[in-house]
Parts: sequence; structure tokens; C-alpha cells
Amino acid sequence: MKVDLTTRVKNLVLKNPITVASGTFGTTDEYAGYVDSKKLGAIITKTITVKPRAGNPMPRICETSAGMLNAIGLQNKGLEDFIEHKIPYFKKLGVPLIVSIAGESAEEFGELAKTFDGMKDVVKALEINLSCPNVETGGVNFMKKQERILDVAKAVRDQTDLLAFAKISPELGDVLEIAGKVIGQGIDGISLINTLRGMAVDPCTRSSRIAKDFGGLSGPAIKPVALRYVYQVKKEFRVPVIASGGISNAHDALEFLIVGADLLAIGTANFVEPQATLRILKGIEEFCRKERIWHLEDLRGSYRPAGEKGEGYNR
Amino acid sequence: MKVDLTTRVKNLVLKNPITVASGTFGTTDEYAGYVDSKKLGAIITKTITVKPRAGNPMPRICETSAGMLNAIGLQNKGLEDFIEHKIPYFKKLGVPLIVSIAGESAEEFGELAKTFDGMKDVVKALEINLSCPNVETGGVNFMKKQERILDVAKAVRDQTDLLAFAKISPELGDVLEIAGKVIGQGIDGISLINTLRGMAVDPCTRSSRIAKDFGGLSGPAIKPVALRYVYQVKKEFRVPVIASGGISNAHDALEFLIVGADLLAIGTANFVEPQATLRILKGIEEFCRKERIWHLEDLRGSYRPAGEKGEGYNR
Amino acid sequence: MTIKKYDEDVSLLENKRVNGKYFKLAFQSANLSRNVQPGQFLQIRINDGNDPYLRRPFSYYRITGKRIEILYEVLGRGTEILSQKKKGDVLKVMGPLGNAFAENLGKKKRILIAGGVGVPPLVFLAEKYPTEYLLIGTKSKAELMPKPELKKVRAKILCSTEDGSYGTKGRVTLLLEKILMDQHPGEFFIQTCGPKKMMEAVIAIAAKYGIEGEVSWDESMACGVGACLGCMVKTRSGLKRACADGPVFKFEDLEL
Amino acid sequence: MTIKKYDEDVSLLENKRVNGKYFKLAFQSANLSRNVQPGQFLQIRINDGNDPYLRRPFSYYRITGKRIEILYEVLGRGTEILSQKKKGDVLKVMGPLGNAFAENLGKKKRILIAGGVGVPPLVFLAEKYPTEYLLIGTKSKAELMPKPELKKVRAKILCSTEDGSYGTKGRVTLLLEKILMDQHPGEFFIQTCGPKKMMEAVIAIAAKYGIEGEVSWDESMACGVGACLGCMVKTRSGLKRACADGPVFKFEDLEL
Ligand SMILES: Cc1cc2nc3c(=O)[nH]c(=O)nc-3n(C[C@H](O)[C@H](O)[C@H](O)COP(=O)(O)OP(=O)(O)OC[C@H]3O[C@@H](n4cnc5c(N)ncnc54)[C@H](O)[C@@H]3O)c2cc1C
Ligand SMILES: Cc1cc2nc3c(=O)[nH]c(=O)nc-3n(C[C@H](O)[C@H](O)[C@H](O)COP(=O)(O)OP(=O)(O)OC[C@H]3O[C@@H](n4cnc5c(N)ncnc54)[C@H](O)[C@@H]3O)c2cc1C
Ligand SMILES: Cc1cc2nc3c(=O)[nH]c(=O)nc-3n(C[C@H](O)[C@H](O)[C@H](O)COP(=O)(O)O)c2cc1C
Ligand SMILES: Cc1cc2nc3c(=O)[nH]c(=O)nc-3n(C[C@H](O)[C@H](O)[C@H](O)COP(=O)(O)O)c2cc1C
Ligand code: FES
Ligand code: FES
Repeated sequence: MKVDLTTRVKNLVLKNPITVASGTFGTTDEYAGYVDSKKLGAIITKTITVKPRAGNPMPRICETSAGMLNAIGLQNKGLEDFIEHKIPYFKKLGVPLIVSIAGESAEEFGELAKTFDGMKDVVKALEINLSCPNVETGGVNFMKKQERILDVAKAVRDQTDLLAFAKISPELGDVLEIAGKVIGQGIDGISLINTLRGMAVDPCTRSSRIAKDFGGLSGPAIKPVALRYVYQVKKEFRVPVIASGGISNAHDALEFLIVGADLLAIGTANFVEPQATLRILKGIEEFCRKERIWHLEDLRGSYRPAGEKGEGYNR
Repeated sequence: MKVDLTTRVKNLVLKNPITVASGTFGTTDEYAGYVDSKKLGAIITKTITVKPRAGNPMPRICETSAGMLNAIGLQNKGLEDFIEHKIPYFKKLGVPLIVSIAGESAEEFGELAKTFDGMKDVVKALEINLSCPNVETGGVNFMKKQERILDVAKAVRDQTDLLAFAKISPELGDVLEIAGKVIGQGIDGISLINTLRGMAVDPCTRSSRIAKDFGGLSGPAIKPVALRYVYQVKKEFRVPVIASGGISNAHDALEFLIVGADLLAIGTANFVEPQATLRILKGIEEFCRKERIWHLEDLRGSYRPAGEKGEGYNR
Repeated sequence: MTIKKYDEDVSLLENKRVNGKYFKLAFQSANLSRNVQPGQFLQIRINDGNDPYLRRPFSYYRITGKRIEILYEVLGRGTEILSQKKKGDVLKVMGPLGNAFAENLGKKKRILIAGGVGVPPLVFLAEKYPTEYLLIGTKSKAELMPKPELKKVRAKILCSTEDGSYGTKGRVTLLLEKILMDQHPGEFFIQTCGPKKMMEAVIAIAAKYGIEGEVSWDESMACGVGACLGCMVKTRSGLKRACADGPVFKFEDLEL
Repeated sequence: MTIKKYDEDVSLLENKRVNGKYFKLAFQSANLSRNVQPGQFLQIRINDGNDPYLRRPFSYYRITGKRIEILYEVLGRGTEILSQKKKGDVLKVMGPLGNAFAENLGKKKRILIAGGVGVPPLVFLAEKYPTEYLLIGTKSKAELMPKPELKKVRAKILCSTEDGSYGTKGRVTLLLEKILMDQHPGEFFIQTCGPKKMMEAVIAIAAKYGIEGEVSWDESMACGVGACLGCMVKTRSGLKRACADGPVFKFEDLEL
């Protein structure tokens, strides 16, 4: 029997819950030689800004225990290039597209939202990147201030009725509080977690192993933290959640589904295993079949909180 | 030539910077068969509470990628037992003792501080555990509220002039803000980071792999996050800092020293390598000798911030 | 007085599958084999580095001179990786850890009930000390201990399989109850190790027949030396650490 | 049109130390060896699991039929673990990745300048295409390529060691300058790979003598396929990805 993996996010219907985390799957066809992207439930783009961004100096990445630090710095060719060169690719591919956007001001976020509102044939949702911890200069880091976050949420909501997810990093402050506030502004769902801010030093040079003091920590190392936030946000607000943070195999993916995640965004794992997405998809299906779960919905959110298990010491 | 590892924390002089993180080195002699504890710069005790605490149900621990979750729940036999049975052991051992304390109210913190103030022959400093993320019931979790943290700092300061470190977890809120505030209350230094709150689910049972929904994440996984906070706090406030978070080998220890840590508290690594502390100590010495650094002070805080390195792309 | 403990690099003499369930691993160490008693265990570091990260506890299965054998089941990632190690590979091993099963039972006859990863320490016990019965429960015939591994055991060995493919069909506790019903329960002393449900059932039966016994209560462990408080067992005299105060506890002491 | 890429499990045919500096690893794969050109590379997953976590990039060193060889230096944890792999061990390998050095230089003579981990791709190039000079710089004699590894190279091989224990004493760029001073610089085309400082010096010399050339600019990589933007190189036509747009760039395109 076939397992029904259909994933509904408000009025958006996806064939399965597997997507890719922003910035980890190239800009268009980088992984096309390895995976049939058509099989993904959705694709989340690298974050797009209004103007092109050169990003940070090199080196931008280094490995840490069960993870990596990155300080890419939102390098991208900007909105115009995206519309001209990337949108046509995704239109042809036909996989529901979630565009990740970041602005240097609420107005820019609004501008981006408005632009993509006009492309609903390709763009099915927006992910508002509130949290890139690597952008330290000027504009984008204004996000630290919570009122500004609300301005952004409002600016986006005013410009489009596209499904909108706010992507939150624990670095922004109290995740539950921020989630509650942006939901209050009419944002449909939450995407979390973005990377945690971290550091790595080369003892010989006494300096950072990347060209910035700090980078964003991603990969299996952060999975327990991500899982906990996804659970908390889902439990508190019952809104659609895109989960990311160290999802590397079917076991990880199942954990996120069980605590309630709607979409599973595979990130750093793509770098290690270009076929990670589809392998995970297959693993979820196999687990469901083994457990005789024929509709993914029956698994999603099936977590049994600790209290219910009985609290004996010796078991 | 011998490397001078002497570590001065205000008026406390330690023979080296290596100590053990609270709760990871037993209550007295559990590791005595493996390491000569006399060689440690200092010992930090498991957190002591006024009354005995039974802690959480089982299972309390599980492994995660490059780390573990724990929900021990501050199990300890209470102040009286500590004074009667543990203090004599440490008195005989002669290693400077840092007692970790936690109360269910500011008054209890004060009571603990007052008690240890009377034992300055053995107790050389206090570590105020503001942050155990596993204690979810009643009293101790009141910590979330920042005013309460200040009450605790004040209560401790009022009762003792012992060197006092506040142990902070990023879970409490803005680490820099909290550090600034407790320092403002006369607390001498900061200890960080405590564990990050995390979660792990068993897909087959749909429940947590430990008896609580959340546990504290420790081990190499959290090291980049710990390093970054130690650097930030040290840079901002220039007060003594006890560093913990995934320190597993000399390389890790050197990273923390270079960003300015005064004491290096080895935690989860003890479980994996009972001789981790002394092996790390030896590794630090070897590095210093190789680099011809004869006084550890010349290495400590020698971090070169990223801006200074030149920002060319291709290097 | 501090008892010196050991943490040694050992080189594998062998590491091979012995049946559908178990692998056997052997190495030599004078320090880790000295004065060891059945019930004690070792903490094995499976890989350098972080994957897996914590050590894994394994009971002593057999000691011959300085040669130490471990019998283990592949249950997860750690044991999976362990099973791929080859002769000559080096592991870091801490021990001996924990307490041991009682050796001298006075006039009582020893009856051992073993299941799953509880089999190795009880086979060790049965090889070393006079034993009346060794009862082993498995799912099916495929998981039974191979004969050569049991040839030094002089006890009566009875097996049960859940699917009835060998020995008595059903749980191993059926075998126990049958013996106790047929004979004088008061003559026996039970020692058991295996899945928690099995051990609980054994303890319940012992209580019913008024028999004393011991259980090796294996909790997940981090440190293995009593330092982390991750492996607590509730006893009549308070919380105890399975690794340092156990793993062997008297039935009457446990508060389940 | 999407070019099919490969990610295969390969079984090691050999993996052994060839001198004080390098290890050589070999395996077979039809897909990974087809139409490969010197300068291209592979992404090797050193272990299942998380330690090490990311793949590591290695240049093709030699291809004989389906047999692929990699020559590597132990520089950190990943290569350390790689060096412990044994014949028969399985690795996951992605490729072929990246662009290649120019094969056809028209009337120009090929001069190769190699150092450190830049030696393997240039030896591959020298074995495959007519080459006038292969200049190799090392610290001392101990790190020189062993003779058998160079026997198929028909170029003039000149070595420099920093300590003077073999060949010319000093940096490899001394050898280059000497050749350019003694001969007609305009006849040469330079191809180089090695430590950044060496490559920068080579590019500076090339500029001084007005010679064209190519460099394989090896940045640390995460994905190796152009997806993460972790390996950027600044060029006259903007930021390029070393893994996907390179690793080979023309001297004149680089903005150092
Ligand atoms: C004192 C002691 C002695 C032991 N002796 C042996 C032995 O002689 N032979 C042997 O094969 N195993 C023994 N075990 C169990 C062994 O330690 C675990 O099977 C092993 O740690 C699992 O590691 P893993 O990484 O493969 O699995 P994990 O991924 O850690 O876990 C996989 C599965 O194993 C289960 N498991 C984990 N820990 C235990 C445990 N302590 N007891 C039972 N199941 C567990 C988990 O619940 C999970 O279902 C002993 C355990 C203890 C505490
Ligand atoms: C396109 C490309 C081709 C390469 N080909 C080869 C090859 O054929 N043979 C070979 O031995 N190595 C080659 N390298 C370098 C090799 O990838 C690194 O040495 C390896 O990744 C180091 O891994 P590690 O875990 O051992 O060391 P890490 O712990 O990751 O690093 C250890 C040391 O190696 C240095 N290092 C890391 N990455 C690189 C790099 N890209 N180039 C140079 N030094 C680096 C680090 O700065 C550090 O000092 C190539 C690199 C690239 C990008
Ligand atoms: C190299 C790299 C680039 C990233 N770029 C972006 C980005 O442009 N926008 C964004 O919202 N998140 C970005 N992220 C964060 C990921 O989308 C993801 O949230 C995070 O890495 C955690 O998931 P993971 O552990 O599975 O990678 C990036 C992560 C990495 C590793
Ligand atoms: C099993 C365990 C018990 C702990 N108990 C305490 C405690 O009682 N008080 C405290 O302040 N921190 C406690 N911690 C936190 C450690 O002291 C340390 O800050 C943290 O684990 C990070 O360091 P590490 O990654 O090196 O372990 C405990 C950690 C572990 C793993
Ligand atoms: S495993 Fe740490 S106390 Fe038992
Ligand atoms: S390594 Fe990812 S873009 Fe080059």
C-alpha cells in the first residue's frame, strides 16, 4: 500500500513534506545532476535581496563537531537577476517555490513581497528571513529590535496574500515571543531554526577560522535545539511550521514530524549527501509502511509529552 | 623551560586554569582512581541546594550528535550532607574549591552563600547556578525573570565577600544583558555556558528519549556557541570568566584561552575520557612550549579580531 | 583509600559474529582482567572522536588468564560500528567497573534467568560458580547461544523461544515458574539480567514464591563511574547509581 | 541540459604511504573516471556519520582505465582518518567536479609549478599532455615525490627544497625565474597549484614577464558543486565559485 505523504499548509497542497533549507541547495540546478528535484514537496530559494550582495570575504566556512560555521553573508545577485534568470527555471521545474526574502528595511521587504505577489504561478509562499546572523553591517541587522521585526511582518502582509513564513533564529531573542508577535501581524507560519551564532579559532594564528569573528552553526550539532523549538512553537501556536536544523536522515526527519513540523527543510545535509532529500523521503515512507501509517497526517504531531509516560524511576 | 600556567582570578591564585564543570566530576572521589585531582587548578562541585533533591525520573540521559542531553534535575543530598560528608574530603584534597549553589528563592541563595562564607579555608569561590534548564517545577525556574536574577545576585553578595561567579545559560535571555546586570550587583565573574535546551524523540514510541520533554545539551556540539559567548562576555566586561561547553581536548581549551577565558571547566568530556582534564593541561603546556610562550597570561586573550586580518577575498 | 582504576588501549584479538544475535570480541589486559567478578562491566570507547560520543558499557563475558571476552548484540549505532572493528584495531577500555553478583550462596542453589544483553554476565557466572539452572529466553532459535559458547557451563541449561522454534514456547519466566512449582522454591537463589520487563516479571515471581535474588539493573550510562547521576535506580535506601553502587541489586532493595 | 553527476560507493584497492608527505589511494569506477581532465576533483566522504562531517576535496592524480588514484597529504583530522583506511574499505565519492587545466596550449610550452597538495593535479597534467618543465617545491628531501611516481612524466623535472637538502635551495619560484631569465619567457604558458603564497608569487612573476597562465585556486569547500557559496574567488567578472566555476582560473581573470 502506498503511504499518502500529502502535506497541506493552509491552502497550499504539497506532494510530500520534504523541502530544502534556504541557501543550501544552490540557486537553480546545482544539484540537478544528483537529485531529481521534481520529487521535492517544495523548494526554498537562497535568500533574495533587492540589490545584489557580494557577501563576506573568504574563508566563509569551516567544519566544527558534527556541523559547520558559515558566514556567507547573503551573497546573491539581487531581485532583478532572480526574476530574469531563476524564476524561468523554477517555472519550468514546476515544484512549488518558496522564495526567501531579506531587506535592509521594512520597505524593501514590502517591495520584495509585492514583486513576488505578482508571480503566483511560480511562487507559492514567502519565507521572511528575519535572522541571518552573518549580516553584521548596517541595514539587515536592525532586525535585532523586535519592533522592527513587526514592521517587517506588517510590510510583507500589507503587500501580499501569499502564504508567508517568518524565519526565526534563537539569536533574535525569545523565540516564542517573537513567533507570537509576527503571527499576530497576520504571518501564516514560522520557519525555524536558522543557524546559531558560533565561533571557531585557529590557535596558531590566534584568529577566527573564518573571515568574520562569528558564523552560523548548522548541521547535526544543532538538531536537539531545533527540535525543541519546533515542538514549542507548534504546541503554542498550532500554525504551519517549516523545520530546519541538522535534519540529516529519516530518523531526524521523523522526530521533527512527530513533534508537529509541516515541512522539513534539509540544509547542510545536502552538502554531505547530495541525495539526502530523496533518501530521507524514502526513509519516511518506509517507516510509515512498517508502522502501518497510511497517511502522514496520522504521524504528524503524534508526540506523547513526557508527563504521560508514567514517572517511575526504574523504567 | 617550564611554562608558567598560574592563573589569577582577582585575589585567588590557581596553579593552572583547568577545572571541572559542575555536575560532571562526581561528588567527591568518583574519578580519583583515574586522575590525580590534586593537579587541577580548582574543582567546581555539583550544584548544592539547601534541601536534598531527588532529581528527575529515568531515563535522564541520551546521546545526540557530538553531545548528550541530560535531565538530571539537580539531584543532590543537600547542604547539610555536603558540609558533613563532602567538605572534609575537599579540605584534605587541598585543591581550591568552587561551590556551585542553587536555591528556590533569593533567600535560599543567600543562606547558601552565608554558609560557605564561613568555610573560606576550603571554599575559595561560589558559582551561582542561575540556569539549570532541567529544573522545571516550581521554585528554581523563577529564574527566567530577570529581576529575580538580580535579587539572587544581591542576596549572594550581601552574604559573602567570597569570589562569586554567576553561571548563565543562553536560555535565560540576552546573555550580555544579564551578565552586565549581575556584574552591576557586584558579582565578580561569569561562568558560561550552561547547557542549551534540547530535545530528542524516539520515533517508535513517539516520545522523548529521556523522561522529560527537554534536556540540557552539552558536549562538542555546543562548543562554537560557548566559545562565542565567552568571547563576547570577556570582551564586553573584562571580568573573570569560567568557560564550559564542549571542551574536549587541548585544541578546544586553547581556543577558549585565546578568546580570554580565565578558567576552563571540563564537563561532558570527563565521561568520555576520565583523564581529559590532565591530558588537556598537558596539551596546553606543549602548545605553549612549541610556541615559546612561557607565561600563560601571554596567550590568554590574544585573539585577533577578524577585521584586523585584512579582508581580501582570495586569501 | 582510592582503588586504582584502569583506562587502557587494547588491541582486538578477535571480533566476530557468533550467531544471529551476538558478536564476540576479545582482547588482552592484565589490569582489566585482575580479580574481576561476574556482573562487573567495562566502558568501551568505540571510536576516537565524537561519533559515537559516549562510551558504551558491556559486561565481562569470560576471562581466561589475561584474555577478556565480551559478548554483544548490535542494537544501535555504537554496537553497529563496534561490530565492524577488525582484529588489531585498538579500543580504549575502562574497568573493572561496578559491583558483582554474589558468589557464595550458602546452601542455596543458583538459578540464573537471562535474556538479551543479560546473557553474557550470567554465562560468566555459570562458568565460574556452581549453578543449578541457567534459563535463557530468546525470540527464536536463530538467537540462541551457539553450543561451543556454553560448553563450560555445567548447569542445566533450559531455553525458551517466543515463537517455539526451540525449547519451550513462550517467555523464559514460564521455565522459572515451572521449576519453582515442581521443586522447593526455598532452596533457590535467583540471579537475573535482561530486558526490564523480563527482570520485573522475575522479581514478581520471586516475590510470589518468597525467594531471594539479585538483578543486574542495566541503565543507559554516560560516565560509568558514578559521576553523572544519569543511571539512577530507586532503592529502599534511596537513589543509587547503577554504575557505581550496582549494577547488581538485591530484589528486596529495589523499589520498582 | 543537466549533466549527470555521480556519487558512488567505491572500495579501496590500495591506500598507502608513498613518502614522508604523501599517501596514495586507489579505487575503480567507470563513471568517476570517464572523460576526466587534469584539474578536476572528487569530493570524498571520509566516514559515515558526523566525524568528520563534510566531504573533503581531492584532485584526480592519475587515471588508468577505470582505476583512479588520489595522492594526498595528511594535514588534519579528515586526512588523518583517511590515511587509516584499509584495502577493501568503502568510501563515498562524488565527481567528476570542477573545470580543468587547458590541454592545448597552441605553440606555447607548458611549465608547471607545484607545491604541497598542488602536486597531484600537475603530475596528472604532465603525464597526459606535452610538458616542458615540472617544477616542484618542498620543504626538504623527505617530502619529494618518490621516483616511481614520476616515471611517466616526460618533462624536465626540477626540484627545490627550502632547506637545500635536494635540488636548488629555496623557493620553487627561484627555479621559475631562472628559466624565464635564461629563455624566452614569451614561449611559455604557466599552470600552477599549491599554497596560496606560492601561487601569488607565481602570478606576480608571470605578470612581471608578461606570461599567461592558469592557477587551480583551492578554497576550503563544503558542497563542491556550487551550492553553498563557501568557496568564492574574486575575478574580473565578479565572484566565482572555486568548485563549480573553477578550480582553474586564468591569471588575468583573478583579482587578488
Ligand atoms: C552494566 C551494563 C552491562 C551491559 N552489558 C552488555 C553486554 O554484555 N552485551 C551487550 O550486548 N550489551 C550490554 N549492555 C547494553 C549495551 O551497553 C547497549 O546495548 C549499548 O550501549 C547500545 O549502544 P548502541 O550505540 O548500539 O545503541 P544506542 O543507539 O545507544 O541504543 C540502541 C538501543 O539499545 C538500547 N539500549 C541502550 N542502552 C541500553 C542498556 N543499558 N541496556 C539495554 N539496552 C540498551 C536502547 O534503548 C536502544 O533501543 C550493557 C549495559 C549496561 C548498562
Ligand atoms: C579542488 C581541491 C583539490 C584538492 N586536491 C588535493 C589533493 O589532490 N591532495 C591533497 O592532499 N589535498 C588536496 N586538497 C586539499 C584537501 O582537500 C585538504 O587538505 C583536506 O580537505 C584537509 O582535510 P583535513 O580534515 O585533513 O584537514 P582540516 O582539519 O580540514 O584542515 C587541516 C589543514 O589543512 C588546510 N586545508 C584545508 N583545506 C585546504 C585546501 N582546500 N587547500 C589546502 N589546504 C587546506 C587547513 O587550512 C588546515 O591547515 C584539495 C583541495 C581542493 C579544494
Ligand atoms: C551555507 C549556508 C547558507 C545559508 N544561507 C541561508 C540564507 O541565505 N537564508 C536563510 O534564511 N538561511 C540560510 N541558511 C540557514 C539554513 O537555511 C538552515 O536554516 C540552517 O542551516 C539550519 O539547518 P541545517 O542544520 O539543516 O543546515 C544557510 C545555511 C548554510 C549552511
Ligand atoms: C550530567 C550533567 C550534569 C550537570 N549538572 C550541572 C549542575 O549540577 N550544575 C551546573 O551548573 N551545571 C551542570 N551541568 C552543566 C555543566 O556544568 C556544563 O556547564 C555544561 O555541560 C557544558 O559543558 P560541557 O559541554 O563541557 O559538558 C551538568 C552537565 C551534565 C552533562
Ligand atoms: S553512568 Fe554516570 S553515574 Fe552512573
Ligand atoms: S564548495 Fe559550495 S559553492 Fe563551492
